[in-house]
Amino acid sequence: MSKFEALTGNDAVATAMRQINPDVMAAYPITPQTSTVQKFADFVSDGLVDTEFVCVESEHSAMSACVGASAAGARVMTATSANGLALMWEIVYIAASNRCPIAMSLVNRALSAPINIHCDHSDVMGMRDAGWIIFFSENGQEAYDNIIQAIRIGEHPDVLLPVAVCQDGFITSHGMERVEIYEDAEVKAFVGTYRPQWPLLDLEHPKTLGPLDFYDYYYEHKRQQIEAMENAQRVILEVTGEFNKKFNRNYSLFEPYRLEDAEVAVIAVNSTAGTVKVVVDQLRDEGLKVGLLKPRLFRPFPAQELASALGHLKAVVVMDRSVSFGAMDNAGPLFLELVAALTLHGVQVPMADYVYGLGGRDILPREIERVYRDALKMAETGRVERLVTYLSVRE
Amino acid sequence: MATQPTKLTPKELSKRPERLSPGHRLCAGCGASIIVRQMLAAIDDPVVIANATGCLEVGTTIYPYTAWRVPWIHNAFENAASTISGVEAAYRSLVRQGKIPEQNVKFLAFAGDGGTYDIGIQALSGAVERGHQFLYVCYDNGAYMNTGIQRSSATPFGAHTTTSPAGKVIPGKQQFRKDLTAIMAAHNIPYVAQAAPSKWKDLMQKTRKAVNCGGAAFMNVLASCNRGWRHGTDETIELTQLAVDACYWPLYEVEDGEWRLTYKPKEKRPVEEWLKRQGRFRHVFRPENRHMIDELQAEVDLRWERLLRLCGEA
Amino acid sequence: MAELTEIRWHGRGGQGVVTAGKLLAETALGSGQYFQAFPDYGPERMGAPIRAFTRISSKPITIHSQIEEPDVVLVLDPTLLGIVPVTKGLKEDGTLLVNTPMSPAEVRDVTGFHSGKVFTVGASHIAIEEMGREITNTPMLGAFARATGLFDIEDLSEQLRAWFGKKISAEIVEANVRAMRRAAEEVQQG
Amino acid sequence: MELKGWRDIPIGGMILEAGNAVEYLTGGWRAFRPVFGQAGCIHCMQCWLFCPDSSILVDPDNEKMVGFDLNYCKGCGICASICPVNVKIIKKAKGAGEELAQDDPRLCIRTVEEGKFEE
Repeated sequence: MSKFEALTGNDAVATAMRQINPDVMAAYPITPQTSTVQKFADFVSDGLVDTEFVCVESEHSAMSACVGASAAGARVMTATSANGLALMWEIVYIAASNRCPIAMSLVNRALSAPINIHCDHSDVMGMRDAGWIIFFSENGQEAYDNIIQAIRIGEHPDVLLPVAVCQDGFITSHGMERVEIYEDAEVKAFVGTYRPQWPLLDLEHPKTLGPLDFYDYYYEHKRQQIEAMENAQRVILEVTGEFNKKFNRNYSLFEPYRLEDAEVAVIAVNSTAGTVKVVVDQLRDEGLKVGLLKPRLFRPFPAQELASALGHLKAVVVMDRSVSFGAMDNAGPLFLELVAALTLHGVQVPMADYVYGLGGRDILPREIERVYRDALKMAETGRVERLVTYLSVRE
Repeated sequence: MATQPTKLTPKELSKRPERLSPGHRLCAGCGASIIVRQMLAAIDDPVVIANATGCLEVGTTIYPYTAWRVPWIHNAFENAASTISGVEAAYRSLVRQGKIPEQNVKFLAFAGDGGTYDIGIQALSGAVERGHQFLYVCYDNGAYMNTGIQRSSATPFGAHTTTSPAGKVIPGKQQFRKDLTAIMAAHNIPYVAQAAPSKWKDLMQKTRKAVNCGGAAFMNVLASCNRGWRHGTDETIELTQLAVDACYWPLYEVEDGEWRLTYKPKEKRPVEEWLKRQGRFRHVFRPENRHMIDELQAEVDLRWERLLRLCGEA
Repeated sequence: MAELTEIRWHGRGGQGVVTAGKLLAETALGSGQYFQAFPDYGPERMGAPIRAFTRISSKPITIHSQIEEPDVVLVLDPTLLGIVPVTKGLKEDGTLLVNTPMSPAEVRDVTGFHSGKVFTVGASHIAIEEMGREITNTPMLGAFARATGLFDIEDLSEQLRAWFGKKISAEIVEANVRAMRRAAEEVQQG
Repeated sequence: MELKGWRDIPIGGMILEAGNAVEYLTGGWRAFRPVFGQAGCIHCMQCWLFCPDSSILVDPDNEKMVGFDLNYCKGCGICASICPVNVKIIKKAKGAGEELAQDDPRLCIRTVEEGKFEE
């Protein structure tokens, strides 16, 4: 029987980590993910997990130790944020191309400079092409559910890729909410035991991992990575389906909210999607046909499915919590990817981007309401007055 | 009955299977591969090895070939220590959970001086401070040889490298070599040693102590590089020993904090004899630079005297 | 029970403001309600004025933004009245609860909040008497329960015992419970 | 080794055949070659200890040094320089040595597997 607990997003993830009971956890503290690692350290020192906890001297070494442990044949987890992820940069790519199914809790925080400890998505957006599977989570419950599924997804033989589960720094990582925690035995049964196919510690069959590739083989190894990413979506839907059945959830590639009969929709990820739902309900009460699409899976990017879910709309507005500096119109990455996805899948609809909440600036219901009113006008006129709007920035 | 360790004689050692196969692409006369062969020959137990990016890694694992006949992993340039600490942590966890049997595996990391003195020192310090049971070996050839002989903090004073060239105004490297072995001894780990392949028995005995010390161990081993030092491919061992006899590269160990000299040259050679044999020091023999030889000799003597005191020999 | 109650706490770093929010959340959980408890994180140094937020509702809460117009404002440290605009955004018919020896009327003058309800309680005084230390978060919870009627004192008492049970000695737990119940009695409305 | 497609190689850049570098013959690098006066050899195995390329052939049963593996020997000459026998019985000679291999009994070319010595 599962039970409800009052947990912060970090504690929910730490609880999942305890239930998963990985063989190795190598991590370095950084706000706002730190309380996950602190909580897990309690589990370790109280003997509640079998995990070998490697308290490294930097995030670069955190991911390095994770790659070593995973290659050795262990199930490995870690957690980080913002600059910590940036310091791991070199090894994040190596983890993916070494096909190490490391599960990482990525508590989103603004990248420096200036240094800022609050939430935005510049960190995850910066590594989106590194070869990791990436999930977004609206709240602690979703982060808990996603990281449990991440283990099965990453370790699937057709995938064997590392997985990052995102949630918003402070807003949900430090926000205490009601979280349904499943029974330890149920989670343990769901994740099963890790059976590495080519563990480094297999002394009978010594392996070399991390050779020097010249231009005769590097491309082939990269092509294998592409194949894994292509298999991932199918595997994700399988594992998600199994999870939904076992734990009575309703996850998919994304969550449509009052979208079917909507004329206009906002696309937003993580905690802001929750605030958007409140505004959708209010505007629906006023008789306005508005909806939300909340992406869950970001890499691999389900372009086809997103396009078909948005095909019927008269206007689409994307809310980006980061900026692709120098990209088209200095828009946000989520917008740029969705424009491509929709256009290439034959969905011709006016689209605009609203960049918001950089460095943790709060996004209020009334600001989202304005976004919807703009969208409704776009639907009416069929014209986009301004492609990119920087919400609440003081001129 | 625990099997007896292989006797440390060339005859007995030559009967053991080679763990580093021929066919690797290290330069002819490379000191690093001699060190690896000797050290691995000294270890009877199974080994799992991590390498930093560098000559050894590049020369031995050009895809699809690998010269390693033991489990081997390379991750990146500055994280051999943190990578092997991850492998060791996995081993510890999996054995403790009964998922794999205990097989008395010895974990080693091999890295060059660039990968150890400079870019990898943080990961090294972290891993030994955490007390992982592994031996970190720095094959010190005194520069970033793989990428074309750039200066590292291990490069000797006065040496020419491509980033500390012997110019008219600045004749070669201006700093003395960083004494990394002493820094590692200051970590108060069970075993630290400085060794050289020319004294192969000393190197092998130290290797055995290191892998059986029950904690983190560090060994700094002089690896002559004929390309970077500019000497003949056949002079590797001779010049390595000359560096030892000139006390530029003293052989000693620090066991549980106890400093012990393991070799004292019968006749201490002037460092000039060692410099004379290497093209990278040709410019210090010009009249206007000769003072550099004296400066280097003074520093070598200072450090040698200090070492003698530390080892209770002065 | 109002569908959604939004609460803002004012205090100083180290006074247990965040813990108070979490205690309230646990109590809401106990009574089958939905809740959110989140701090307004800045560098929370000892003594620095900080805020924390709590939302309590009978229905799931999905909103994730700061609380601009709280229904209830609690001020754990009376010295903040002059420094921090504690009633900013407080709803017209909102409730202000302050730990202070002053009377509600005096608090209205100081804060300029002349509508809604104002409650005062000598939480510091009660805390020192009952617990020997000026820990005001648990007494304020008692006063809050009484002032808003949102929670039953018994539930809160059980929750305190459950929350502190493992962490501190039974004697101190009971002192907290006593202080909370006294504050519930002594809170004044004006 | 002819180049394989991406479906026919292990994922993650792994190499599963330990020590397959033996397929890559570095003997071609030689500019010099070791010349060995077998009769004078005292079989001290110093050359085995100091060879960077594991190219000293050893007969483990009879504890004898029996020649050089010219498939891999890069002709560095270390064995010649460290050979302790006063009359250097290993000399560093010009030329890679293949043209002399057939007729000079002192030169032994053997392929070596796992350090075992085969006739």
